[in-house]
Amino acid sequence: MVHPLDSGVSRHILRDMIRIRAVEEAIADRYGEQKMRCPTHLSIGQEGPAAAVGAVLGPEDLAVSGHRAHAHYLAKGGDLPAMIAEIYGKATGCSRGNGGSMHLVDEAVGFMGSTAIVGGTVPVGVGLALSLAVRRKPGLVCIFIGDAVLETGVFYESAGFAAVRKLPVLFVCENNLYSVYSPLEVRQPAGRALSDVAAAVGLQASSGDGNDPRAAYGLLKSAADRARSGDGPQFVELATYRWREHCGPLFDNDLGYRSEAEYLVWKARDPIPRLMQELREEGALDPAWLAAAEAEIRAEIEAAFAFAEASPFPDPVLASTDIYSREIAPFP
Amino acid sequence: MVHPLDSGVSRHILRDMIRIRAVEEAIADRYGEQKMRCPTHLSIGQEGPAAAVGAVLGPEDLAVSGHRAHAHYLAKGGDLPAMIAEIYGKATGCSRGNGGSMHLVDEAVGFMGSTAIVGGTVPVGVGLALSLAVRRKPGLVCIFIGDAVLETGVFYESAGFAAVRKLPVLFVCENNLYSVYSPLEVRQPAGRALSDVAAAVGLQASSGDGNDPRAAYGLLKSAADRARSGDGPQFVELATYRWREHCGPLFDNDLGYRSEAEYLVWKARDPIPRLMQELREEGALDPAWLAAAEAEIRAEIEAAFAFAEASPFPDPVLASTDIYSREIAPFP
Amino acid sequence: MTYAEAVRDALAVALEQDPAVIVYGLGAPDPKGVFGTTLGLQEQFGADRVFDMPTAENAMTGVGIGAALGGLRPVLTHQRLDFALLSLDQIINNAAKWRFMFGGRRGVPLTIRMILGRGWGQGPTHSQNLQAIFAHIPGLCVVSPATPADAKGLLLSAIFGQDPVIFLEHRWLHGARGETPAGDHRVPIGRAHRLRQGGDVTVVASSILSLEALQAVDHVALQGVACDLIDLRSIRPLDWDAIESSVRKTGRLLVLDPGHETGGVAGEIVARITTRCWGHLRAPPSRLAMPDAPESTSPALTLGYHVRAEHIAEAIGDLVGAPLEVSSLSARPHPHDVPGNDFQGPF
Amino acid sequence: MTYAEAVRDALAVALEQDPAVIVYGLGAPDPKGVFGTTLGLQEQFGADRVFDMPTAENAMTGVGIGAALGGLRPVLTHQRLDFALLSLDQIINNAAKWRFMFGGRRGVPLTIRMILGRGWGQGPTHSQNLQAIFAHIPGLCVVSPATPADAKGLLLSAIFGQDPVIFLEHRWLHGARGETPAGDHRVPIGRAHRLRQGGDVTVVASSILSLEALQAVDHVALQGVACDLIDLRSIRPLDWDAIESSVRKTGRLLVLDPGHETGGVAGEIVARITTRCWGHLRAPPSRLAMPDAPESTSPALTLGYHVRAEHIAEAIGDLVGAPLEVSSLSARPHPHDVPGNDFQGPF
Ligand SMILES: Cc1ncc(C[n+]2csc(CCOP(=O)(O)OP(=O)(O)O)c2C)c(N)n1
Ligand SMILES: Cc1ncc(C[n+]2csc(CCOP(=O)(O)OP(=O)(O)O)c2C)c(N)n1
Ligand SMILES: [Mg+2]
Ligand SMILES: [Mg+2]
Repeated sequence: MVHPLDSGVSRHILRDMIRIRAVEEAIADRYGEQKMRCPTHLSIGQEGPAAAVGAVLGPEDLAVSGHRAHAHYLAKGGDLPAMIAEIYGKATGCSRGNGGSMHLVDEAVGFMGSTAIVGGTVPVGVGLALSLAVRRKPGLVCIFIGDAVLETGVFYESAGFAAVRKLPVLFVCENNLYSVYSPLEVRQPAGRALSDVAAAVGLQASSGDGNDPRAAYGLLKSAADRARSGDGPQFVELATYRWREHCGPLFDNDLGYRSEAEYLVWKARDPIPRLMQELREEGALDPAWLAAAEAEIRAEIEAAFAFAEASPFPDPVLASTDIYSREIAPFP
Repeated sequence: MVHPLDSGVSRHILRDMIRIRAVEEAIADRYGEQKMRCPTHLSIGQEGPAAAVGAVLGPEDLAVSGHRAHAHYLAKGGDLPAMIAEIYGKATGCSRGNGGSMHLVDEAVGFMGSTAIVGGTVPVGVGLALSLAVRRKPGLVCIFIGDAVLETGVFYESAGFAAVRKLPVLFVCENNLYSVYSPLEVRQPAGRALSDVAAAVGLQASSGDGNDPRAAYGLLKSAADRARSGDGPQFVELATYRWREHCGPLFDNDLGYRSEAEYLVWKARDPIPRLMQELREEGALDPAWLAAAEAEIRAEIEAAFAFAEASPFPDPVLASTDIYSREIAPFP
Repeated sequence: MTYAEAVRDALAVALEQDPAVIVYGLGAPDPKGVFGTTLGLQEQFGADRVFDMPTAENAMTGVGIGAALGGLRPVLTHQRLDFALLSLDQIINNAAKWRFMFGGRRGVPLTIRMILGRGWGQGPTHSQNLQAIFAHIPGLCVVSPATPADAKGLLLSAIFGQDPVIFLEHRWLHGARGETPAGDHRVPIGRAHRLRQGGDVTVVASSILSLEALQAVDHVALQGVACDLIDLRSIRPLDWDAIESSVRKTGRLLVLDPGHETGGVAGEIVARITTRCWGHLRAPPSRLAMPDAPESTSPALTLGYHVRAEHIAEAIGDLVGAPLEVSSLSARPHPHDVPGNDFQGPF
Repeated sequence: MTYAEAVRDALAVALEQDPAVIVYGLGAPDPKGVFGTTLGLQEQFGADRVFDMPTAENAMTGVGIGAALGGLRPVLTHQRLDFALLSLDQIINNAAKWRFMFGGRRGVPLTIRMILGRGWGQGPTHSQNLQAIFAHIPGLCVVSPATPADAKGLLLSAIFGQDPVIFLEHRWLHGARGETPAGDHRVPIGRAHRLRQGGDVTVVASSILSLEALQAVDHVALQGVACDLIDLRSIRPLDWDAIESSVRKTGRLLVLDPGHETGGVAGEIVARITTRCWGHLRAPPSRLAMPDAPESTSPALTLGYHVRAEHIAEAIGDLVGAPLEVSSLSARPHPHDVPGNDFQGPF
């Protein structure tokens, strides 16, 4: 039985998921050392959507994201050592230590920024798409959002404008059912599917299982193709689940805001072993390749942490010169 | 041929439309005198929705509105002399002269306020509905909006919350195709019906012809009944058209942002002669009643302007004491 | 009790006392209860009156305004002031102006709690104290209590008042302890509190800087410099009389500001007091505020960012023209970017 | 040319010169062209680059930020500053901080025009000059030109700079005339302009108050009082050197502020100059600002609301301790609530 998706792409997705998980677990393992001194939101359990998007986007495509952005940054090709150094608050961080986990950027690979205000980068992504349209450049802008973003006014305003101008935007909504400790039903009307709302406001919308990353890839690829060919903005909702606490390295099912049973159901839907198993059954997974990939990833992560640890802290003087351009600064 | 709507209600609607039109025309006629010194948005041509709403709402119902609110204020039973005095900036105005045409209030009849920021009273209306729910009071809150409000984020945020809490809200959207000089297509995605958007975000929605006020009444009445019986928030879109310039007393089709032909089509759909004619055909319009109503209205308007003209201006001291309650004021 | 417990206590007293009081905000009924300040309130008072909300800050502020006009006394909580920037339209155009623009008959008794972040990498969008914005708006009250008792007393005054109140609550104060009167304890909005009395220098502070100032003032007192320490408690209205009468006595003014320096509240105080107390000033008034820069996430860059006791003591020394020993104030039992050793993240 | 024409001219020059420039806002291509400031630009430069937008101020500000990051130089227009309050999240949390929070590598060259309303019953929500809010935010530039030449020159500097700029444009200045250089005329952001020279009093003004001040300063000059009149042009960064060197000479400072007094920009200037020029001041510095109240719609209540030439002349007299003749300044050829007799509403 051969899966319609090219096995090279499938392995790319698998490798990305493994890599993202390993990075996040390394952060979780070391967070207690108190050297990563900033709020940190991990994507363990929900690597599927990011990895699938990573396989769909090309180098000319851009992306923005929110507070839970490690996976997106990495899937888009962001520099791993610079990300870890950023979480350490080091001068070699991708934001020179000013932004931390919640403010990642790597323009060299089109990751244009993630910020910590829910919905805050949504219009920024639409504006980037406007710049592509006005400058007649190829590509699209991927805007990563969580389910809570469909509560923010700025999402609707931005989606409306993107639709009016038929901009090349791909919204990727990771619906993990929660916003911090709050389930969907205390935040959004009962029976309102996120993708239906998106469709009604003028986006072409679809939805699927984010923990089946090859299925997600299919939805995303079609949507991206439509966006690139001038069909206007797209919206793909992907169901997934965060395993650990909203912010920080621990598990928190003991708090009671969601049930252990629910968590176990989702854990059983772990996208990584699932895809691994599928590829194995399809005869598309060479154990040697997998072992090598895992070893490479381990080494890469070790090196990234070593880099972060060894890097200097930023010079305090920067804190006051990073604010304006040289024509304006220093503000007297 | 008897119309299903009670003829008393029909005449109530007709009288309200005639009255609103007459008030607005009196304002337009006198605006050039330069005694009404504030931005003033008239509803001439689009009296249908307001009059129909007026017939649906009861005294325990509340209402809020936006910049074009004269018709809504009057239909809800607002005090006419106080409104005219307000436009004159007089101490006897409903907002003591501080608010002018764009900030009307008459809490005695449940008209809780109209303000000039597009979308600004939408969440206020939802909050009023929340207060009804928490205090277990009967009634609903009618939120008058224009088509442009469906571009504002705050509309979506408010509608979502109203739906989550199933609040007794009735959105009445007067879709007059324009926002100032801008037609719908430069502001909202092509093919996106306002009522479809409203339905998707969690409101029960319907749409109809606002210039057929009896049909509008039917839609509004059903929606209001649903809201009152705990079915949650409702949305009724009513197509209509403003005849004069966006702000001010004149006609402005010469500017070219809309065509004279379009205007003439809508003028032919004038809701007042239409309903008059229908009632006449149904034998439900006594010419003596109509003549008396028109005379009463004329007299009432004359008296209102005389009252406004004769009223004193507010005491300058008020401008600095109206800001805080007595416990806090005067701010040093 | 702690400051967080005092806030919770005020909410419980208000909810108990008046069925019109409602409490809502992101996470209001969550298992951690907004740093403990809302713990158990939903269980006690029901989901009708204590509830979560969508991430929709502007609308939910307008909802509070409408609810207040409908006879309720709503308390809205933002886990960071930074999120409330989404709601400045409703705060400035509606809440602050409702009384005025409808002729002065009634105001909007809406209380908006905003928690101020600091340290542990809160960074540029989770640590702003933009009190100056609110303090500039006619129609708003702004309070920023430093102690549990004032937190409770000002919160109850806000809830049961007739005006919109911005209630600024510093995350680092949540664990601070202090005597707190039981029951319906009120502290009037607009009245400062003199924490120390002395004739040499007037020190004006608020929020967490009142605690830093206490340390500094007590430290320099041992070196013979006696300060009036005025804890503002309210930022708008501001207790001008308290500052003025102190400055007429001391002739020296130091104002501490937990917000950015340029255009901050301290500048307003310096400007007004200079004009009013011109003949009494013996030295140029001075201020200590945050730099005109966002807070960085890097702990290396927050080290010198916040005003601390040692800076205050040094500034007092400058004002009296005597070099004082201040370095012993710099020693802290825990890293500079956390309120205490028990704080280990993640936010 | 008029101020409105100068704004339009700057936009046309920018659009002509650089294909990256885009101009948008509610009504940008409408038949009246935002009080004439955008007239014909869509016809000339195409609907791709000059366009209308939805009533969605927060998103459209974020769109401008993204467009700027994508290499464009966007100019967004709000017909009133009051509407921009919906977008303070994007302005403060994103535009102002982008450079800082991503490590200082690049900023957001976004220009946001905000028109300031006044009179003809603009009232509480169409007349706010909240420049103090923007001037408090690290990362923003704020300019408020008084003349057509400065409007053009500052707008071009804003558009072609590397930072977000709030461009404050007073509705009553649109009709004001003045010599305006042709072509790509730039006025540097952060530099004040001395409009009159004199040794007795330093008068600091901006926007429409610079014109009122000119009348007052010329009027008192005939009575022997010579003022330095400094037109700030930029509110942030602010030209501290220009004020300081003037005050060192005159020893007297009067600051005019078109915003509310408490927490306004004038207070910041008084505070900083007091501290810096302590030994040079011969009288307490003073300021004239709007009252701490919204503008009423009623013409009866706007009569004493705005700072006018006669108030300025009187304040100058107070500073020099000499009663001056000021009443002749009060005579105006038109009602107080319109910029001229040709203005007959409706907005
Ligand atoms: C405007 C705003 N309000 C509130 C918050 C606090 N907050 C941080 S993350 C978060 C949850 C967002 O949920 P979702 O979008 O579903 O993303 P998830 O965390 O589930 O990945 C909230 C409410 C914020 N950062 N910004
Ligand atoms: C937030 C905001 N943005 C812009 C404006 C300017 N404005 C005043 S009325 C109006 C048009 C609103 O159109 P619509 O809601 O369709 O109502 P209509 O005027 O057609 O009755 C606009 C954009 C405003 N008042 N508030
Ligand atoms: Mg989520
Ligand atoms: Mg309309």
